[in-house]
Amino acid sequence: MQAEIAATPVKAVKVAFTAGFSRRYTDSIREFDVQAKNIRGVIRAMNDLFPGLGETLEEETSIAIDGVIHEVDYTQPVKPGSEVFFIPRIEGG
Amino acid sequence: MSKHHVTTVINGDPVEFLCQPNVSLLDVLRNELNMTGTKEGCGTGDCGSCSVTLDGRLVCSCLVLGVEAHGKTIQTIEGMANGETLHVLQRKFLEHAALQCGICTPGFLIAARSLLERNNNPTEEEVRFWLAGNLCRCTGYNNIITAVLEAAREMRGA
Amino acid sequence: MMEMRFETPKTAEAASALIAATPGLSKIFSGGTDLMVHMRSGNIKPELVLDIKSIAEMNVIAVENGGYRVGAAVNCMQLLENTAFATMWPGIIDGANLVGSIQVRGRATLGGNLCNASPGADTVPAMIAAGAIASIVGPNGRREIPVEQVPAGPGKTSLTKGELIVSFFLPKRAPHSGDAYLRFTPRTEMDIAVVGVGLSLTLDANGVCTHARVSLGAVADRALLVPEAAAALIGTTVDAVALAKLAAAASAAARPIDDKRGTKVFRIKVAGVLARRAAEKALARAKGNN
Amino acid sequence: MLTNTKDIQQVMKVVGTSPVRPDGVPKVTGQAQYGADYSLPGMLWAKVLRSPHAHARILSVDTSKALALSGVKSIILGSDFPEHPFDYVGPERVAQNYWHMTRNIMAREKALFEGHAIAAVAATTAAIAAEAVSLIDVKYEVLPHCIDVEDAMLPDAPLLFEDMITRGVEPAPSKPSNISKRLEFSTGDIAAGFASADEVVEMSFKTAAVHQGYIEPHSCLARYGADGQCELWSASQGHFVVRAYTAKLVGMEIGNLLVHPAEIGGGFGGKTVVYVEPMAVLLSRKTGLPVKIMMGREDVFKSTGPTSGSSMTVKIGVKKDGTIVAAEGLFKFQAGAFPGSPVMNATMCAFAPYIIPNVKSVGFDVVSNRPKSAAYRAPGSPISAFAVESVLDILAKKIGMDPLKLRLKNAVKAGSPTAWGPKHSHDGYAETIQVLLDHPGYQKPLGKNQGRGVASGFWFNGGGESTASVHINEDGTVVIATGSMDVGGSRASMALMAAETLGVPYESVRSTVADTASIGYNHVTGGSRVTYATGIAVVEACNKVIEDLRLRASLMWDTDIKNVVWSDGYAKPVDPSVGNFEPLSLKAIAGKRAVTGGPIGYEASTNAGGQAPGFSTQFVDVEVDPETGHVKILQFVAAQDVGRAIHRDYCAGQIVGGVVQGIGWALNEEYIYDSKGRLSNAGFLDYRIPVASDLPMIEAVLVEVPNPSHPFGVKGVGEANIVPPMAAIANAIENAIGRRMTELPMSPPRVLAAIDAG
Repeated sequence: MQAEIAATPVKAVKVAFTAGFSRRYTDSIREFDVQAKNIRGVIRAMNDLFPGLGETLEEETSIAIDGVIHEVDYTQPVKPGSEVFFIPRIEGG
Repeated sequence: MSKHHVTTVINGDPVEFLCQPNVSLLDVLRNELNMTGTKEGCGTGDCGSCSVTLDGRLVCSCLVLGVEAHGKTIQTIEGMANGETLHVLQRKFLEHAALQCGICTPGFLIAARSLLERNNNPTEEEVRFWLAGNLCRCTGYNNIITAVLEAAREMRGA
Repeated sequence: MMEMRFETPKTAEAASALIAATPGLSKIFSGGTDLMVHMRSGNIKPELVLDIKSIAEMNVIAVENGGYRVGAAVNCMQLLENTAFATMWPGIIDGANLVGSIQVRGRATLGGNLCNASPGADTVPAMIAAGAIASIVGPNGRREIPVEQVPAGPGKTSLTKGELIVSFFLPKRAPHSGDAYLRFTPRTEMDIAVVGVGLSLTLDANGVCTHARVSLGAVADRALLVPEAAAALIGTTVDAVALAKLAAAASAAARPIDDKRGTKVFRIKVAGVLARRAAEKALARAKGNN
Repeated sequence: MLTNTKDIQQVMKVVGTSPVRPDGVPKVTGQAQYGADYSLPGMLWAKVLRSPHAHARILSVDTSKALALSGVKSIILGSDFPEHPFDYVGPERVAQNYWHMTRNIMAREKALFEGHAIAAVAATTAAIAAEAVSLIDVKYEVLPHCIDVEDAMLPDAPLLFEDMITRGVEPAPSKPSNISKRLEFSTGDIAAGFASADEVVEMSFKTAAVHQGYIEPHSCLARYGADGQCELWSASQGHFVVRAYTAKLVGMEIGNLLVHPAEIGGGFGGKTVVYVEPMAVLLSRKTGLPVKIMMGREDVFKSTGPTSGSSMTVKIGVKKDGTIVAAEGLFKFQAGAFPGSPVMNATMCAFAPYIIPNVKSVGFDVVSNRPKSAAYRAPGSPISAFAVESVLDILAKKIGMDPLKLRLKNAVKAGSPTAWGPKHSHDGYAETIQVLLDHPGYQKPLGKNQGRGVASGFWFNGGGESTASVHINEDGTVVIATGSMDVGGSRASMALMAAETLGVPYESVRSTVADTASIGYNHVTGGSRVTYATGIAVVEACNKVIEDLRLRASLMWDTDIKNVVWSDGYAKPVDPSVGNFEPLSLKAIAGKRAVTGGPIGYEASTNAGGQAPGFSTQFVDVEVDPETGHVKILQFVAAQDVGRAIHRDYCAGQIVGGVVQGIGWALNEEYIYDSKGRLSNAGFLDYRIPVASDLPMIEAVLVEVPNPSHPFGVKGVGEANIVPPMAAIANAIENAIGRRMTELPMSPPRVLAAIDAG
């Protein structure tokens, strides 16, 4: 058992986008698996795939980590297996 | 435009000012006398924020000419508390969270005092109708009505 | 900038003379509740503003010949506080109690409400229904006309230059008389009548209506006296049939417009509804069980 | 980010009580200074010339006569502001295009709505400035205009921008239009979903543009110095945002602009943007003198943001047992004269309270010749909820189910899907429904012409950037400062959270709002974010202070910090083995301030995440006058999940206030235009917000399902309450008279027409 766990790569973080956002920025692909420990890692990984996307994500979106909404903040930790969903940023009255 | 010399009494103190004949009492209070506790919400008598009493009569100071103050007595929010002692209405407004932003509060307090001077045991409906000329956009009026009723109760010693 | 003159004459004749001697626009300032708004917006730039509140006869509320003499500069709150007047003319009190807010009622006057000539003025239908007479002073002396002859369209009156209303006379009430004013507004207070109905009636000892006057506000360019509506009541016990006829006559007399305050269709229908309700209220007062 | 999240179940000492607010006495004595209450020696007054036309090309502006008037110091036009590239920047819903924004502050090529600023005059008195405005000669070429959103979308509609291509449509349209943007959120298979439904209802709705209606008109005072530094006194929902916008629009460095937070006389979203501030700053720069601008009420209605009017179609399908299987919405929103309606929020919030496997929600952002819309309390959500919650009411009736139970059956909870992607992560909705089902008023018998209606609403609530500082004075009193404008009692809630965290009495905490030079950045007081996000900053700063106090106590006791705990406002030995020490109060430690390290004070900043949404469910009883169409509110009960109430009375006050704004929106409030595109009711007489005598006591029911991301469980309370009232009232009217009202406001002429239509 010990050996088996050691051999398994660290579980990826699932990155997801809305349909509209993915049409515009990610070739209509809505889900990605990336290796990251925090939001900085997620953004860097996505920017590697789609150069320039990082800035768009920082400026236009909020994130839902397993449903809990956060502002885009590099230091925000993400656990292996978590879902990071980029959603349009909401501003209220 | 030639100015009129106006002699009046505001909150018990003699006051003199010069005023053009087309200037409202509200503008005189705020801009000439620096008494900015009386607020402008509309300038057309529709919101009650500028409520004062003129010879004891509740009015919108935006609908009164400054020159009309001559020889009269005016009471504004600045004269409501007695030194460090708040008027019971002021205290009840604070205790009952009867203000959120507070811009309408001076007008409500002046209007409510005018009611309680005439009727120290008003019903909820009487309070609501008396204060219908004072708009509040924050509170939905609940706590204002409660504060006035509670103030009336305390003033009656009930 | 144009100079604006402000005067506080002590007599009605002096006021009239000042207006007559002013070539430009003169405005009478009593409550100021409309004039201040227009001056602020720049719609009106008067050359002369006359504060007539220092004229003694314009401030009286006095019994005269069994009726009442009410000065044109009497404000609504003064009227409301006069319980004897309120007992005789509760319908006028209904109207005075609906003008603006407490703050506005502390300033707004019967004379101003009439001479602004707003079709929706709340005291005017009640005054017309009451048969009030306006006493006017002008360069040619004094004259008296029924209130309904004063308004001549939105913002216009039949008064000539130099004329001003000094007071109103409300005649003596016969026994078993009652009046009422009702209006429709979306809000309960702080609103302008979408429809207003003033109604006065007198019953004989058997409860038959011997006299009635009905006036509609906000359904035409001025407050209307509607004799056809009154005719529906006279000779009846103000029963359901008469009330239905009254409503139909009131609706038929209404010739309103569509505007920001209401639609034509709405005003026509509600004129009838309010006429019926005002009659019921006046009837109850006439029978002494209001 | 939280260092010691409190156990949210623990008993609170001061959180949840209702003490007198720290800023209370100045506000009941007239001493509090709002935007218009500041003056400076030598101050000029500015007045603004506004377009009388809904749509007109500006051919020329001649200011020579006005400038010649004695006392006039300066006149500015749109072209006096720096130009900006055409580019949408920032988050999608509120993406700012400064090319648009500078033109909203002051028109350039065209006047796009009645009331659009054309020029501003600074003069020695307000009267002279007003006179000068009347002397400015503007030549206009009046253009055809469009007001209604459907009219603006027609192919031959007059175009506000001749080159505007709809965003969000692929391929991009070749022809320009007034449609700024299309957006869509979809999930599942909409056709299959409807095919599986037992009952389907589709209906179209319209809502009118309504104004936030704050009682304080926009006002500010600017003083620009020869050194390029400027101070600005402004009543806004966020002085840091005022600073950012104004600096950019005027063309100055942010560091040179200091904004003082004047007390704000209501905002509700409408004071999250700038109107008069850039004009005052520019006029002050040109004249070298302080300049004050006060809007009049008519200006406020004609030229500041109402929220959008709309045209909507909603279709929902349910099974006989009440399960919602499919929902589709089309939402067309008026943006006003520049893009940026809250339609995105509307499309997202529309179906958010319900578990629906198949959803398609489409929105259009459409410009027309009206003032640019601005945020208004839960922007967008109340509008789409009016349609959705009305359709749900019809469906409940069709399947013979109690409307609250229909909602309860489909209510989202943690783990439920959303149409826009991620799962919901919080409970709280079902609890708001259940509390009404159990409310005695919900079963109360109704009389003739009376009806009862229910509706629910969803709002995201906000987090984001906030800063707070906490300082301990030498006598043990506490001063806290934040950069969040206090619009409705937040000084009190901040003081309560600080007092609870430090374990000191509420009365020993002074709570203030600091200017832009005295505290770090705070985002606007909006989105129900302050008690949440700024509250987190306050608690973090307090925790830093506690850490320091423990250290200082350990120095005084010659022990290690780990041997000192902070409890109930005292430093105490962790156990008797540390030594026999009397607990040290805040005052005792502060008295040793100098010798234990100097002043005691910390600042904490956060970009707070973990905010939780607000759900509100409400029922209302109305009585309809069948002869006049007048609707009277008899009873109104509003439940909302607030997470945790910090100041109980102000928390409930938010709910009551939101409900009453919703009542106004439902019954009477609307922008009414004449045939020339001019606003007919630009005043409080004819724009009818509710007055005290229109209303009964509104009952607020606080539901508290704590949010674990906040030290005390806060979710945010300001907005969700305004979402349900319009639909709840429409549903109650239907229940009373059997007529379905599909257009807001449900004013007496409309209700009577519906009755008489039979």
